[in-house]
Amino acid sequence: MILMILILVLLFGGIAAGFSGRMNTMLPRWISVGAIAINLFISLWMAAQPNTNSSPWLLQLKLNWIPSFGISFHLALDGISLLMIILTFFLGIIAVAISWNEIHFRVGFFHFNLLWVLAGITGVFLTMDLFLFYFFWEVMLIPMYFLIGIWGHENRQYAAYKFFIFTQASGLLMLMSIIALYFVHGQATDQYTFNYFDLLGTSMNKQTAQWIMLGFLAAFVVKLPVIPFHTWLPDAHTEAPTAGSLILAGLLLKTGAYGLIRFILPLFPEQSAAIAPVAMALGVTGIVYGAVQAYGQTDLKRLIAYSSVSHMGFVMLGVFALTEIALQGVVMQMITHGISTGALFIIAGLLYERIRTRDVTQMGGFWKSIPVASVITLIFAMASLGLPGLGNFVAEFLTLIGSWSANKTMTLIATIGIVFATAYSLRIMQKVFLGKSRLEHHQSLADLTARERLILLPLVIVIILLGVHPQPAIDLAKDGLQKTLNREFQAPKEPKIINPNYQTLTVPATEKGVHHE
Amino acid sequence: MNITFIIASFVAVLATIMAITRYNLIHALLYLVISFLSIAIVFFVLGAPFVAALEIIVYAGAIVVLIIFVIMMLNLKEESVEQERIWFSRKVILGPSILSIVLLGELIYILLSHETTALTTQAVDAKSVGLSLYGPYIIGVELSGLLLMSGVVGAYHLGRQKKKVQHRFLENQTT
Amino acid sequence: MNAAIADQALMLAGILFVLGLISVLIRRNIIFMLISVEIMLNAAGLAFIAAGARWGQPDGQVMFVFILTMAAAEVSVGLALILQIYHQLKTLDSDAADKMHG
Amino acid sequence: MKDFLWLIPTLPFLGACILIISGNANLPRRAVSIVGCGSVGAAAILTIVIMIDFLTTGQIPEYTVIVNWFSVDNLSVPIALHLDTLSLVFVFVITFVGFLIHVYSIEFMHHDESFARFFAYLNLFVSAMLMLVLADSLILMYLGWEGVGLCSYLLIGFWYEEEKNGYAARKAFIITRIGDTALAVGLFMLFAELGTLRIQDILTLAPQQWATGSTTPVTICLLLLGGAVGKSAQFPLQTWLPDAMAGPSPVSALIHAATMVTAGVYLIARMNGLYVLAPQAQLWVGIVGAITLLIAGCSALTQYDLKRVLAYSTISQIGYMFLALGIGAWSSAVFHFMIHAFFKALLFLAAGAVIMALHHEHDMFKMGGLRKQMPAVFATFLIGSASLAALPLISAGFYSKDQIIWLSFASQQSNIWFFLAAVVGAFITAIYTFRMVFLTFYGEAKTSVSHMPGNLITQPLVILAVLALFAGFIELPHTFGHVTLFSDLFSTTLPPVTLRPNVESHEWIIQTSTGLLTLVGIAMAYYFYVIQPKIADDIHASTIETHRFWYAGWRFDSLYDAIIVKPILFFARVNKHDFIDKLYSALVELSEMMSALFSRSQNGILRWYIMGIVAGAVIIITFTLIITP
Repeated sequence: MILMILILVLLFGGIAAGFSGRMNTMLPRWISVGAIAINLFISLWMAAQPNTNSSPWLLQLKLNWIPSFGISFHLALDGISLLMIILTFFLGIIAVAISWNEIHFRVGFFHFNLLWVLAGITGVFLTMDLFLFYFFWEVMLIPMYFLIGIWGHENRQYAAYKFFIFTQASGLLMLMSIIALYFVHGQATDQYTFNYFDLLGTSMNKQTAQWIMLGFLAAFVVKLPVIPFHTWLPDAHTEAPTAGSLILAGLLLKTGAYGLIRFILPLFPEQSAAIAPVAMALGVTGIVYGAVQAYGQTDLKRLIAYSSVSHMGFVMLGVFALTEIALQGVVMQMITHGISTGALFIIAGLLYERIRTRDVTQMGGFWKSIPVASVITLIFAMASLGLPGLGNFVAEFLTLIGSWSANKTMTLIATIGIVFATAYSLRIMQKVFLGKSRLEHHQSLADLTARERLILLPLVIVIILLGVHPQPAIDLAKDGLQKTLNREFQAPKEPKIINPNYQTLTVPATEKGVHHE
Repeated sequence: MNITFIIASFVAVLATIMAITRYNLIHALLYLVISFLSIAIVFFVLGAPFVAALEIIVYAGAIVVLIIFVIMMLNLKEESVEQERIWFSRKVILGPSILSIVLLGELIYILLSHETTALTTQAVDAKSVGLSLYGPYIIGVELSGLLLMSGVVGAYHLGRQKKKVQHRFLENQTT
Repeated sequence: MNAAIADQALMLAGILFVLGLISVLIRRNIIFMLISVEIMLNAAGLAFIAAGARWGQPDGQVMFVFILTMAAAEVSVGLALILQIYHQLKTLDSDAADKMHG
Repeated sequence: MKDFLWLIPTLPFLGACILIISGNANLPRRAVSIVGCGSVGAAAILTIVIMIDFLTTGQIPEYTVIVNWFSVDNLSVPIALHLDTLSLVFVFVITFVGFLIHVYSIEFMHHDESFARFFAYLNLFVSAMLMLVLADSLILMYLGWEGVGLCSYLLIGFWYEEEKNGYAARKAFIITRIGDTALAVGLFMLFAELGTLRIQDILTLAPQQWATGSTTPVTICLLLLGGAVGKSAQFPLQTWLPDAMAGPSPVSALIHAATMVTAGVYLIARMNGLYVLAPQAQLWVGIVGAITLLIAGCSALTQYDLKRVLAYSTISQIGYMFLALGIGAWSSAVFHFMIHAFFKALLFLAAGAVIMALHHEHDMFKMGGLRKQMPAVFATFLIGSASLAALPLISAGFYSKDQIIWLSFASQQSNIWFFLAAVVGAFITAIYTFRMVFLTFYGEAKTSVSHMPGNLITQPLVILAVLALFAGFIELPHTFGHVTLFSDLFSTTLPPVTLRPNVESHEWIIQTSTGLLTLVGIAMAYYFYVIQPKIADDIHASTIETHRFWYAGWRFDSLYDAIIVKPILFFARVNKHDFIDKLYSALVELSEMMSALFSRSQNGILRWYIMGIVAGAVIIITFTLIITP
């Protein structure tokens, strides 16, 4: 039930925020903060509970939705999902906070969209029914379209459109695959269901499995994004408002990575092993290409966007390395990239608020005027280039060391890619903060306000914490990843109270077509 | 072969060609009347006297007269004939004619490629037509009535001179 | 009377139809186009009569009656439209009525 | 005492944290100095206490596990420290020299408005460097390794308002990062092969796993060498160090002379067990050292900038250390590292004092005659130079470098080329060192002295000068005293050098001849730059091309620029709008074109539509006819 509450709080919070926007512009903000904070609190509380049972599934909820088609409202939570939703709510609060002064018009609708995107993302991370998964996949897409299209920068229409078409087209391919899988499974076992656990281990011939997997893969690699499907990302990131960029980089991309781990690997183990060399090559190309592209950009947000492409290459590399260490690296990368890149976007947004430009050639020498912002940027630039002691190092190091045994050449190139990461990260520092001050005499640059410090400080703390003590996150994800790799993914046993502290609600399936576990 | 049929056919084709090549509308209509009349003869030869009569009354009579009335209402002048002459250029004729003649060729090829068994054409009198019309085709007759009705209403509605000719969306642009 | 006439009548119908078609295609005057449509309808009717005569059945003539009805209705509505077009565009040029171009 | 080991890197780190967090609070300079120097000083005292403890009891803390960093699957990385004599020497140098440099900086940076920032970075550096040398696992060492890289970046670009400083800093970071890539790949391989990254485990497992000279250890060693080469500014990644002189002088002294750049030496010495298994890789270490010491020495001969001469000499001296490592003279390398840290820090600090006194004038040809104006600085600088040039018998540098030269002749693993390189290098060193001394301190004064160094500057100089003179006596050659206090330290940690048979008798010949060579070099420098400056000019004029070539550091910068940097930058600039996006744009344009094409068919002309119908009819009928004959 708790899982349902997480989503409902966001959905109803969104509606409330949307309506309250007519009365007052502050009300939606507080409602949003409140809604997300409740969720963050709940999810942190869940993380604090010890996992006493042997299954990696901490919680689950299953309600019938459309039983005649085997569609159920099935949510389940394991360590990976838990990490992801904590990240979601954490970045969610920050997204609301960063929009506090940035969004001036249609505030209610903005927060409605924001909360619904978060609800969609939460749903994607929790759902164990493929139909429901597709449903949430779409739920997070459309509000995002509005976020970019309405509150974005000058070229927002184009970017929103591009984002929508890329993700929608690939999403439809996934829908096709989901339905194909549904029928293939149905024909094989005479049990038509969208339930993830039932669909695991569906027997099908190689050719079919290959095509179905490609459909899933399409949606995930576009979302991730993997080269050559990345071109929506620089535009969308650049044109989106700061909160939009933050959620895009921090969360939306992660749904792609999550999909790879949760769906591609367990559903199609042989096929993913077969496609691994190609996938890794794409990932590595992305690492190098994204980094080189990042170096060539003059638009600060575009630069950071390309760095995302580069970082997500590690995800691709790590997932298809198919080793536990690499997968742990991927999970870490999902979290740390969300934080570090999100923070860089926030800083770009703050700079934009002050000097009304994102062009780095018009910046320079800001260190003197805004030392606090500079130090924080330095920390995140260092995180971005993988400095040990910050979270990204752990992620990249694990990914690489785990991938080494899988494919040496790819890992080697990926490691060289880090040198390029160094180049573009330092370029940010060089162009924006070092050198002679390019401010005009009459211009002045205010350092971070208390609110902004309050936003960035948690990010700094978390990224350092993840760098020096990542073990809790690793332990949380461990069970799920091991099961994924060993192909012993099983549904949580039910109906059983999994954790004495909270009950799992299960509606017994009575109608025909709903599968009994 | 029936001489009457052949002559009537020739007249029909010739009259039709003349009708479609005239610049003056009235001339064209007159040729059209000739065409209809000769087709009526063909009907007669084919053993359908009732239909031949209908052809003369409705086509040659009613429809052509209707068109003539409209032409009179429009009050066309000499220059419209000039206009027709200008529009009627060889360049315009060529493409559609070739295409249509290809179509004709195909039709005739289809007709000729089927061996027909010798079956005499029989005269069908008006009575059997009437029995069919009010027997199995009664629905068709009623629908025809409906069609004529809607034709009348439509003609009235469309032909009425409205005070305002512009669509309501366009009003703002002119006023 | 023999079978050959029915075949030739069908051929005649074809020729007349194509002549009407050519006329529709080459004339720009809407009234001419309407006349041509009449020729084509008439040709179709002729085909029905020929077929009816060929088999000695009344159905062909029934169809002709229907076509006739349709032609009458069509002409009346068509002429009304022509009047409107002439009032709106001050010309009978069908090419002038190209507001629906893409 | 081992329970306090963890305090050694932690204290400077805490100092850095305090200074960073209070960055905005504008702490008074006195407080900053106390925090900055105090933390390093405390670490130095702790080190000395541990050292005394060790020297008296002979016991050394093995390692202390502090916390678990992360562990996944079979990869487990604790944050653990390991102290043995090798790291002890490094820790001593880092904390002790570091402390002296901190003290020096109080006065040197006194007028800088970012006083606190400077000390924060410096403390952070010391902490990271200590982590590097104390780390028990290679990953933790990598943490320190990158940490010092970061601090180096920050400190080179300390005066960030000068744009070129930022670029120099970035260059340093990126080039060392290239080396680090090799190191990282080495770590991956080690982990994949041995399943552990604990240094001690590796050193015990490796000989069991691999035969001497097999491919795997050779590859790994070459990769580690790559890392070392980047960090220690060796051929072919040496180009960043001369530019790194953009940082303040204490930074050059601490990071780019005494400690960080010798991290490569530490790495190789630390992994000695692996290199023993990979003689081919070890040979390459020597080759890299030999090449570097020669090309850097030649470049040093031609520089105008006082600090750049020192930078090239640093590269060259580290080349000696690599050479020593390459021939298996492990303890000699470490010995030379220590002595080098003393005299090179001294030289940089003294150079800093000179530069500060002359309004940030770096050009030696605009100095001169400072001998009388700044006697204290002159005296210490002279001592440092003597040590650098290995002035026989009285300087510490003589004993350390002489040992390397002798072993390059005598060692089993050496060859004649190494020996020649070492000897020629020594000769060149003598010339450029004293060229520098004579140009700076002799002749007429060309720039007036504006600021006399105070006590906080001179006292560290004097202490270092004393060390640069006398520290050599703890290790004396067979022919002269035969003291082996230093190499005895490493009896358990580093393998001994194996000599070729029947070479002991040649030792004194080689020592005497290299000593003489050094003296000749000094004499030549005196002749060229003091007695007959015209001759120097003539030589300069006649060899202008070579001069330029050496001056530009053998044009490695231009080479890398042309073959690596330029193409990548070109690609990045040209492809700013991402050609892949063009593919999608092309798709969009194609659909738009099709749309335009089809909408043109929708032209509103009635006859055209009828024509379409007819054409369609013709086509369909034709097809039907063709299909059903």
